[in-house]
Amino acid sequence: MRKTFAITLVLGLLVALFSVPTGAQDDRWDGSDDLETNPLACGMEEMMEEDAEEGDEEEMMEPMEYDGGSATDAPDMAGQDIVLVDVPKLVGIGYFAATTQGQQEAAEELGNVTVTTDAPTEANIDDQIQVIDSYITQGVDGILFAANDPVAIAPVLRTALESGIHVVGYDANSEPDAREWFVNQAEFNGIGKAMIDSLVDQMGEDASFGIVTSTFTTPNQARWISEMWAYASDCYPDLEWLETLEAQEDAVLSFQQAQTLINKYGEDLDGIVAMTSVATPNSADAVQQAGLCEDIAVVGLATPNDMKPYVNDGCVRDAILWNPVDLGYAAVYVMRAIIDGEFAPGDTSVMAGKLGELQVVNGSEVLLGAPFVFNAENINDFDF
Amino acid sequence: MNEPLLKLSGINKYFPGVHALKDVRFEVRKGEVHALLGENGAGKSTMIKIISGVHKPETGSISLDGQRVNFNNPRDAQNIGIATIYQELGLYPELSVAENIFMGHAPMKNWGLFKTVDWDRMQRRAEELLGELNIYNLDVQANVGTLNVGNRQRVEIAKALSLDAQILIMDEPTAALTESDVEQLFSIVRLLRERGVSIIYISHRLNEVFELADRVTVLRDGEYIGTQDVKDTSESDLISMMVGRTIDNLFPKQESEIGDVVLEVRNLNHPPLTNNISFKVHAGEIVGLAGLVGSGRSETAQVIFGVLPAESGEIYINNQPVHIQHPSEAVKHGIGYVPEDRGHQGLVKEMTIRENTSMAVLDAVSSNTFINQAKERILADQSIEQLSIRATGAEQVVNKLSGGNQQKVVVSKWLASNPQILIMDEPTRGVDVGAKSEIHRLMSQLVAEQGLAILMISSELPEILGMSDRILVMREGRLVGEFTRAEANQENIATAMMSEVINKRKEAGG
Amino acid sequence: MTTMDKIKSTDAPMNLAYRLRSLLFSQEGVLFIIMIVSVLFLATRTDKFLTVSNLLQQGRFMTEVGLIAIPMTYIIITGGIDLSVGSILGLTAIILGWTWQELSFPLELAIITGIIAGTIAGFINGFFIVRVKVPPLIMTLATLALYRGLAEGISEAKSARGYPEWFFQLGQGDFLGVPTQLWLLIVAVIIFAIILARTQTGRALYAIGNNETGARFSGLTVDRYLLFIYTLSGFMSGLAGYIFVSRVSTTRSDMGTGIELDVIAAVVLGGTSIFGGTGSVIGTMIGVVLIQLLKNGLALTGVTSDATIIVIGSVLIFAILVNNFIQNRRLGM
Amino acid sequence: MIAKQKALPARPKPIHFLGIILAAALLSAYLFLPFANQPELGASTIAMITESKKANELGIFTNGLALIPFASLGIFLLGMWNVIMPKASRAISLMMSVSGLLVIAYFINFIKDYAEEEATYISQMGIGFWIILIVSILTILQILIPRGITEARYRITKLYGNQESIIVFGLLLLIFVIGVANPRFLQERNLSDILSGNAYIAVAALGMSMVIITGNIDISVGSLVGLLAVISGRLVVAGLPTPMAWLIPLIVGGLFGAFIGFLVAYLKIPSIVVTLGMLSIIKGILIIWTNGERVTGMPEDYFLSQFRPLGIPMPIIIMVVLTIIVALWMKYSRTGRAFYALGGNADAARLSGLSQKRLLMTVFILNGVFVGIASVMYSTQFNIIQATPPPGLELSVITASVVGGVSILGGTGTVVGSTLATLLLNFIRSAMIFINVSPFWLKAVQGLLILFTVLADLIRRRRQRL
Repeated sequence: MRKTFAITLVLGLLVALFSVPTGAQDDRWDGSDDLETNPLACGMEEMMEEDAEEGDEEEMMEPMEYDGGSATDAPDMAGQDIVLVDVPKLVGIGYFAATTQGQQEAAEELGNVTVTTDAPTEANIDDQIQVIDSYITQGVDGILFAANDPVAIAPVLRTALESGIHVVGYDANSEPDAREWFVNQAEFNGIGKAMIDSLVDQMGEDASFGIVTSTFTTPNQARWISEMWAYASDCYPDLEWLETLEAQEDAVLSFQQAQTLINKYGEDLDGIVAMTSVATPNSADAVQQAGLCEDIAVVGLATPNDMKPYVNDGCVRDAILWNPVDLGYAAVYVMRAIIDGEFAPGDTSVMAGKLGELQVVNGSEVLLGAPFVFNAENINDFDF
Repeated sequence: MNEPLLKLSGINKYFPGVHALKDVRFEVRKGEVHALLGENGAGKSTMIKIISGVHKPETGSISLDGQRVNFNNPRDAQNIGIATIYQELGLYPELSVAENIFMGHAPMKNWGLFKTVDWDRMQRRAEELLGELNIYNLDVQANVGTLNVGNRQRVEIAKALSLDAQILIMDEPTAALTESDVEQLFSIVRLLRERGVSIIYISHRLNEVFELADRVTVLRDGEYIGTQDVKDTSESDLISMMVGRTIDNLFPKQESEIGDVVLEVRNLNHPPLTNNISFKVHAGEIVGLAGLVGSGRSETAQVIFGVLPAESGEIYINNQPVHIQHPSEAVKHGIGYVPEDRGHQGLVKEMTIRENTSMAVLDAVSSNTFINQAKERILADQSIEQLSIRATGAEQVVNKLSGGNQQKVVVSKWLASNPQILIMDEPTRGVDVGAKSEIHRLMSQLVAEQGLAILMISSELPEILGMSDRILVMREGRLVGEFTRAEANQENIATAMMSEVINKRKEAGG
Repeated sequence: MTTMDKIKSTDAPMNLAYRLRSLLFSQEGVLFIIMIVSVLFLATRTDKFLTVSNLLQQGRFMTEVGLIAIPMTYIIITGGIDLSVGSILGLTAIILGWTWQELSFPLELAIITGIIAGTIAGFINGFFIVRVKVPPLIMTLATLALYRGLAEGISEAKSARGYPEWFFQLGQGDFLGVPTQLWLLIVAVIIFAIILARTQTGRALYAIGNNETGARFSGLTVDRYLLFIYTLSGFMSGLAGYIFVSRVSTTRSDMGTGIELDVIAAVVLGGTSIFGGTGSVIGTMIGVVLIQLLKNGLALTGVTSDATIIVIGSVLIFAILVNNFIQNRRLGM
Repeated sequence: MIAKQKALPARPKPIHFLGIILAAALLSAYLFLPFANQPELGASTIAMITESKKANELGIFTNGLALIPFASLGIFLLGMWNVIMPKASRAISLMMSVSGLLVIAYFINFIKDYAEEEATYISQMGIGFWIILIVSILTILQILIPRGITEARYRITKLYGNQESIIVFGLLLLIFVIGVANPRFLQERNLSDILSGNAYIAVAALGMSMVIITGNIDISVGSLVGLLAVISGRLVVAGLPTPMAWLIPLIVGGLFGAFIGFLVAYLKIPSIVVTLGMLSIIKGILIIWTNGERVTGMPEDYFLSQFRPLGIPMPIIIMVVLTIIVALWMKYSRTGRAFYALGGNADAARLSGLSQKRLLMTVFILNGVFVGIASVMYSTQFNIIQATPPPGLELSVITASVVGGVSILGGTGTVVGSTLATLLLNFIRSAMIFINVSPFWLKAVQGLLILFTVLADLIRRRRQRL
């Protein structure tokens, strides 16, 4: 009896160690999901702006049909005070604290809007659904959301639309027809290009790099990575994709995963691409603590304040601005515009307070702008 | 002369719904062995708990050496030298002997700033203490979990000494011991007495009282009945004091005609403690299975009952070969097993009498898996009535019953499954005299009137001799002897049980 | 015999008043009162709360937890625990989606495969716990990681979407005006409540929880019962997984993360002793409902989720406290 | 039951101390001797390790490395001798022999590479450093800690004495296998990164082990770490002197512990229920209070976890020191032993006059304090303190304790085990990446390995029961 256990134990261990699918390179993960990628034209990031424009023009040449939904017989609240609820993925993390901040700013400027933020305490699709549901029951004029899962959240959002509640998404999209508009920081392909460009510019076209992402299942990161892949394979086929590691939205894990990449690939590692505003500073921290600032470039999305220590001491050259505050800000303005009837399907742009006029792309997405890259020169202009 | 060392007077103690002790008094002199007798539920345990500071009496006074003391917790009692060895052993199986002895008062090494447990001294002291009890071969670093019952008890006694107790309370110390262990225990007790330690000794075995005690106090139903010098009292006196009536005969064996073989086992094997055992049990006979604890008696029983399925050998019931892999199958074949460890194996103490009595016969009391509570109640009431179980009713939780009555519940559970063969492992351990004779009477009735076959395992030779038609003796997992009722007697059985073993056990301290 | 008289005098009269009182002061009774009180309180704060549609909707949301809580009650009654339910739920969901999309099984078959997989997962827990005698907490702690890992491995982070309409009937549809899955829950509760309260299985479970050896020595097939409940737990988690997928119309490998804590909380709140031996399905259900209604009701009265979890946590501790107190009192009298 | 042979006296034999002395001497020599033939550098290994990558030239470490095989040969022989003379712990012997072999293997490995002029030799010296460190610590612990000394029977009758040695064995095995598969895994930097990165889990596991030993459990650890970390951060940002910011979380942690202890000890609520409630209560408080705002702008001297005295990362030092202290305390203090008593047999504990209430209070308060320490180690490792509880921390802490051989039923286990288990689990996590396990399957493999460790422990217990 005991012998058999012992044997099974040993065997099992061997199985565990050797028979599991190994070789991260082999099935390198490119955020593959069924969706299409459309990489932008090649080029360095000084042309970034133009490229982005170009991208938009393309959109305009064959403008896509409005594919969002619409709130059925919503009460006309034009100009009146409205109550909005904002349901991000979860509460209690810095990122959505920032979006909330932006929404409050917008609400103050507009004066006739009140926004309350409420969301589950874990990034859990089911809890988010329940929160939204209870607000539908409670009755609000509009719902702002950042979806934990584009599909899972759709049914409840449709219910909202049916019961005459306006729905606008930001940061993380849902199925288009389940909401009216989606406020997008920057287009996926834009981000993908910016990342790769920055990396190539620092480490050359044959650089080899690893990726620290949140989880394989988070749609945004997945899309960006696949766009990166698409763009890179068009423009810089020599880039070597080493490995992609999950780090949730967790600082410690991001740090450790970055360390693991550094230690595992040693000199062979030229860059770390961080897909979340948590991963970027912590990867930078890891590189700095390992004293490899010269040898490893950290590229990623980040908020300026987090990056200041690393950018200012030159360990990180630049990062792509991720501006949750403006994101939240814009979302509220878009919602207001919808309700005031100033922004309807078919429009190609919308006014968003201090952000000026925002373009509409991909049918029903409001674009915050082209990806903005900040570096030692301009980082200190920001404070969030 | 000889002032009482410990003096209790006017003690009253109430528990919810019970007046456990009624104005009880009790005296212990220095250096005497004072036996405390009474049926289960008479209040002995409560009294001990009061003396050892576990309970506080509602009224009454305790005085030691003349001045009044009162205990808020066991620690207080220990501090003034009252140590207790509880019935259910209070040891830590995962810790070493030395640690068990000194738990709570380990010798400390003082480093000025802080104190640390001084393991070396602790182990040396432990060895010394055991030495004082003439125990030289007990590894003080062994886990208590690895020791046998006798040794565990010695550890308990050493623990008591380590508190240099002047009063030592022993609650049924021999309940779980084998004859040879009992001998050693007695010598230890006498040793202590000579050192001037007073011992309060509780036991159901009257012969022990006469062998050991100087004086005896009897309680009944929480009342003080009397105290006597052992030399001017007799067994029957004590019994009548305890029971309130006279018990004619402790072993009411009725003659019953022996039927044909119901259970037969052939070279049953389950090493280490069951090695090709073969025997027959006939309808209408009580077969006594004698042997030291650890000689494989219970193991054999459990092999037959399917708790430890046999590795080889055959079992025949009514000359039909049967294959028993699990107790449930044994039950189907009409075997019942009254295990030795009542609380742990025999009963589900948190459940009611009703639920316990029906546990082995759920099929009988239920119509296609739905339990019919009415049937259950009837069954329970019958057994309560038949075995005269003292309880508030079928819905009483077994916990609340006295040892004897709990044992009756176990028996009733198996009678309910109306078996052909009933295996009774230590049927009267920790059961008071009254209940004891009742259980014995029941056994012989079952045999005589219903032609039941009983295989009785017991460590009490008198019981074996008194009740059995035939006696089997086991030693170290083998069957070493068989005696008819006629030829059996104390000596030949004891020798069969222990020859050779004695020496080995001596050196093993087991 | 005076002692006996004393005891007899306290003998329980089997009259109505007594039954009523014992019902009122039973674990479930106390909990039920707590629930009624909080419901009434919430109802006074918002008229949106105590409406049929809202309550039915909550029923829809609590079905998964409810289903898993039933076997969990059984398990905890036997003194065990199953932490892997959440992972099993995820695993089932993934296998359902994967077999359907990658292996292009017919959807019906995929559903069955998924649930079977869940059942097997539960069986594995049971097998190791019964045969190898791994303590349940440790075993399921390990499989908690293992099954989640399998889910991630199999899914390779892809999520299966775009199911046909009929598939959503169970999760999003209604039957006789009541959410479909709620029927399922109700039926399950009735069946399993009866099994626990009235059948030999139920009796055996309590016996095992109070004294496993005793049960074994009484000829109860302890191992079989244990194996059964852990397998059942796997099956129910699988079923819940299917319902969940059908409700949210997609599969993700992180589905059901942390649900084990909600379930255990509900069971414990329902008056099942974490040490085993006591408890009931009804109590558990009251626990599930109470938590769900608190979540929803508080949200409707404008309390945000972060405050809600504080309330729920406190209620859990408080309810157990009150019950301890009352039960002790009852034993006292 | 039948006669059992006389067990051995347990006082450590000189031979054991020889083990320590050798190991210690080895360690110090290895660390502090300047290398003769590098006059221009003349620096000690420590200095080298702390030097930047550039300075780690081949030559320096060949010497450093040269020490390893001799030493380990010595340890190995000693180990074998112990095995032959059944007077000493088989566990120690086994460990010594294995590690001895290991290092020799690496020496050969090194010579090979040296010939082929490839790879940086920091990795090879790294493994030597760490193995010797581990061996030395363990040799000492094995002799001082309960399992090592009180249970003579373990030593002579069992092949592997206890869960600790199983884990050490597994640890070394893992290092060996992975190291062969991918030597980079063995760089001093990688190993120290793994150790220091997870030290805070080990520290939290210390408290947890004590709680479990008393037969209780605490699943609110994660939330509490999150809360205390933020408290600490905010305090120092608010301008409190750094030491205070390090100290106060300990106190607050203790208070929370006291509260839990009170509910468990005096109001008799099962600890799992209490902590299940506290889990969400604390989390709620944290979110409402911080609303997710991260804490930034701590002063330079705040980052305790980033200090590297003697080139050894602070978290590792804290972890090792605390483990030793707690292990000794659990063994040599009355309270420590009482915990075992309480977990082993609560009734007996009460009857031998131990105050259950006080003990429970003590253990939960202690647990709170350790969570406090852990939270400081957690909050001082980056320039930013997240306002979220580290996800799944409570599970990894409990897993560590349980895998470390602490019986979930209470009464047995040592904190050394829990610390080792933490290391093992995290080594596994990182190792899987190094041998290119597909990222999707990481969790599955981890789960599998956890299961096996647990089973190993179980089989061991089976053996001992016979």
